[in-house]
Amino acid sequence: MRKVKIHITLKEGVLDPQGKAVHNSLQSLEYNNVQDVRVGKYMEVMVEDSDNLEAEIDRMCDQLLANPVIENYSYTIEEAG
Amino acid sequence: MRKVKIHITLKEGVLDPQGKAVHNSLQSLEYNNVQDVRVGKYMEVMVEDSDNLEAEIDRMCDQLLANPVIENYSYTIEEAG
Amino acid sequence: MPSMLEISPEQIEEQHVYREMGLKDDEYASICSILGRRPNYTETGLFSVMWSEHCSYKNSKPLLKKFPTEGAHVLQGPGEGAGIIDIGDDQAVVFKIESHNHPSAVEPYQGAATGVGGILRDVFSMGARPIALLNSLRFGSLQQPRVKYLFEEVVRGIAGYGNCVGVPTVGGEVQFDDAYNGNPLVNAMCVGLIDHKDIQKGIAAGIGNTVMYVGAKTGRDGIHGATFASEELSEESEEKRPSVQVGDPFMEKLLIEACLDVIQHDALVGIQDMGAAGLTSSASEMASKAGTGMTMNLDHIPQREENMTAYEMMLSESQERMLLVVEKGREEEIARVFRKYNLEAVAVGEVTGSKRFRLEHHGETVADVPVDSLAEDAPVYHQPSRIPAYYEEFQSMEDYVPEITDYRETLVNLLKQPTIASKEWVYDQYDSMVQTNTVVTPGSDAAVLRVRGTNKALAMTTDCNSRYLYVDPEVGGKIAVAEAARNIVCSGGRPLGITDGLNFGSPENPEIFWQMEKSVDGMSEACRNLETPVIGGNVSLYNESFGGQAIYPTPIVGMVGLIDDVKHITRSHAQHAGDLIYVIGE
Amino acid sequence: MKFAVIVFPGSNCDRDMYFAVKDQLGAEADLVWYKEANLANYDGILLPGGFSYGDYLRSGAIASTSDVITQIREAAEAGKPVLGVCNGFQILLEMGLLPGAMLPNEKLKFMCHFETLTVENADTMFTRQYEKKEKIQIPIAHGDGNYFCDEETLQKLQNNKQIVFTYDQNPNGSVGNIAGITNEKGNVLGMMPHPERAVEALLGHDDGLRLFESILTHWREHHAINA
Ligand SMILES: Nc1ncnc2c1ncn2[C@@H]1O[C@H](COP(=O)(O)OP(=O)(O)O)[C@@H](O)[C@H]1O
Repeated sequence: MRKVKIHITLKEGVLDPQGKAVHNSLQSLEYNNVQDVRVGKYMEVMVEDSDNLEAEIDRMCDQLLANPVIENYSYTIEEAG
Repeated sequence: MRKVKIHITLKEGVLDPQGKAVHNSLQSLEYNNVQDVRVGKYMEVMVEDSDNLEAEIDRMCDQLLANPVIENYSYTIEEAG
Repeated sequence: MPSMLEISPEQIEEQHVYREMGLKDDEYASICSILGRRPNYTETGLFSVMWSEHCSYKNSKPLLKKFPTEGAHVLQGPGEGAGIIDIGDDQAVVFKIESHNHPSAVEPYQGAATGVGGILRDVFSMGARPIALLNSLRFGSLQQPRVKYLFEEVVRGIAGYGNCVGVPTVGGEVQFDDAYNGNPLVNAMCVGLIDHKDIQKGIAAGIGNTVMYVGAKTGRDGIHGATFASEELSEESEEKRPSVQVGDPFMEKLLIEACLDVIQHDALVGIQDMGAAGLTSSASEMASKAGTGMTMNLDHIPQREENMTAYEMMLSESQERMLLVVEKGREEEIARVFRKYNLEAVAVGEVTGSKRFRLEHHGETVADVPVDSLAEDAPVYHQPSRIPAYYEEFQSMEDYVPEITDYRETLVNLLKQPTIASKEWVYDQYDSMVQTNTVVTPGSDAAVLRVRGTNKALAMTTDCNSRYLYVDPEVGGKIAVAEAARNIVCSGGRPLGITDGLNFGSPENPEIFWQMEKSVDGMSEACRNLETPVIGGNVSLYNESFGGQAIYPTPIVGMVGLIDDVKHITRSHAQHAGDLIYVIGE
Repeated sequence: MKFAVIVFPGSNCDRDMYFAVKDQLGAEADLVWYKEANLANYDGILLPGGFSYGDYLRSGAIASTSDVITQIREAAEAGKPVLGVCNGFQILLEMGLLPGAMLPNEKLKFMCHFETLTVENADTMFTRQYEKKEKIQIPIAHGDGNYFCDEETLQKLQNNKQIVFTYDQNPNGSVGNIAGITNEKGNVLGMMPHPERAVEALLGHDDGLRLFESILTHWREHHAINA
């Protein structure tokens, strides 16, 4: 079994209303040294190992998990206990 | 400047309807070796360095970024370019 | 056997374990005498939830008896998931209100969201299509950051759930007062529409019939929610946080459509949602109402987590689950209806003639108790009542007439009060128009929805000015009902009946119990005079914050009225420049 | 003319769309469950609003991978009118029939109220009953209606007159105040506001009805010519 940790982030240049809202909230809580916040998604996918696991994960991300118009993705594959 | 990468995940045992929906969808796309999907949040916070940065990040997470009732958080601090 | 890991019946007695579950010493003693032995851990759990205030109304039953509940048009009074009133043409309106105060105080988004989910299930389990949601909210002072957070998240939670399931949220009220600083109130009301022939009952009739489970899997969430709801909020409830449940409105939407399909199926005998006290209350109530018994095999319960014990499964309050009783041999027909919606209905038990509630797990009998003892035999308490000192003091005061020098300034100051100011910030977040029946959207006295295919419309509102009730609960109770009725009449409708959400402090405090008594007296009298019977409601007690300070008495009135012709619909906004203004009444 | 209203798990404006077409427009319509769809016999495809798959992951994302999508694509290629409203628009974006993507509303709140729209292009099969630059009242009800596309795409949309509706007071942060766009061919329209909620004066406004009437008139003419 493998644990795939997938990070999905907004592309540069895409406005991030959530990040902006979090940033504003942090400022009003007086965390004044915060310069920027970007919010993305994090997924943990448990998957049985296979020969071409990476290709498969790429396909999942392209097909469903990320929207290429606005998002980038990256992942790491770990051994799962 | 530091880049703090924060992962926010649902506590164990807490229902993850989103993860379930994604899992079902992957199954109907015939990714049959997927066993489980959990969806969380990922944030990148750019912050000026300070003496007690970790304590500050902890406070941010407890106070705003994570919901301690149902979520756990973890983070790493990196040098930002 | 799994119960080996559990505390033994002897230990439960010696170490008073039952007290942690919310049972009192004499309650425990009476369970022992009902069973003729000591209850095991699972059985103690069953009694503790079924005998909690939330499920048994043990403190409020004597008061609820005072409400007028009958009327020519009442098809279903209190007792089922929701009450039903005839509106002609073989149609009826189904409605009920329910509180989710304590969960919302701990986790406001999910607390409010699951409150909406629960009241929806009460209504569609009767066979009705939910057509509208309303909510009645009380918060402390918005100056406090925690209160502001609670307020924002509660509204977001209501919106998040209601918008997703596609039931319009068309009205409600929000009041802010320091009395709610530590204990907000979140009451949600649902209105449904039904054809007479589709009315369902939550009964487990027909010995040998099959009990089926459908919806979300059972997890460890919300264990002991019902007793939690019947306790004062304390520092400890922070510890009980994991008992908060997460809602899945998407699952609920599928359940609504599937259940509305399945009620058309003649193999369906009974249907009920799993609300507070989950499997325990739905199963035992269905059997008790039908005069039957039930055996369930817990191995078949769909489980979200591993190694769940019988106790955990029976007390779990996982959301979006329904229990069905189905004619024996026709399970597959029912399962097929659900499969269309990607839902699985599984057989988990059988209706028996024994009048016993029996649970099996891993080949062992883990509980075996008389079913009526759970659903019917909870003790009833007649709490002592005492006139509060503050009340006597108020009564002896002279009437206060404010002196107004600058009307403009006074008006502006009044409009600045959060309680009086526009609630657009709230209701703009609600989809108030989905289902395309909403004629009068939030912002008027009552919301109005046309009944598609007829000339009729329904008006609905929630009201309760709890400051009046604090000052004089009897008069305040009358005012709450009368205000609701005025809102209905002003919108062009004839009041049909009410559902009530009784929110009070601890009934064990004689002064609070007095508030309860008097409020109910006042409401009953108004209901009798206005011919608006009480067809259902909810009781939420122990609404007190850390310091033991009780909330104002807050019995929320949810009223529905019938508008015979859409031509009679009246909005409260000024319509045209040049129109005349009249004042009617004293 | 016969319409198919596609119902996904979690769609919730499907019946509203159905009633609008059937009762107010007076055309034929069926509610078509996504698993049982055979779209060959329909002349127009309507993707209703709601929360398909709970809006989990991204609004419209999961629905855009379901089997029926192939048939919707075929219908669009065949030149049939395809209208996606709200969640339907989000699905059209996710499946790539329309360019761009949806982000959460700028203020991160769900919003539900009437908006004033300007009809930017009255020459489409969806808008021919409106005047160019006409102001119409149509309600919005969404949390993710903040339309995003890059500069280049925006230019293209403008040059091809694919921007059909704009908001007079941008409620959600959409680029170019965009409320609705078509594909290049002009037979696929996605819009966040709900025309099916504005087809009866009793419920506030009936400006939305002419959108459905436009589709019907177009179809009738087209079929008269072919016949
Ligand atoms: N929580 C709420 N949910 C939905 N609508 C609300 C809510 N609170 C207030 N409203 C709407 O705002 C309008 C004004 O409410 P309120 O200020 O309580 O006035 P009133 O005293 O006339 O009831 C009403 O139409 C009501 O339905």
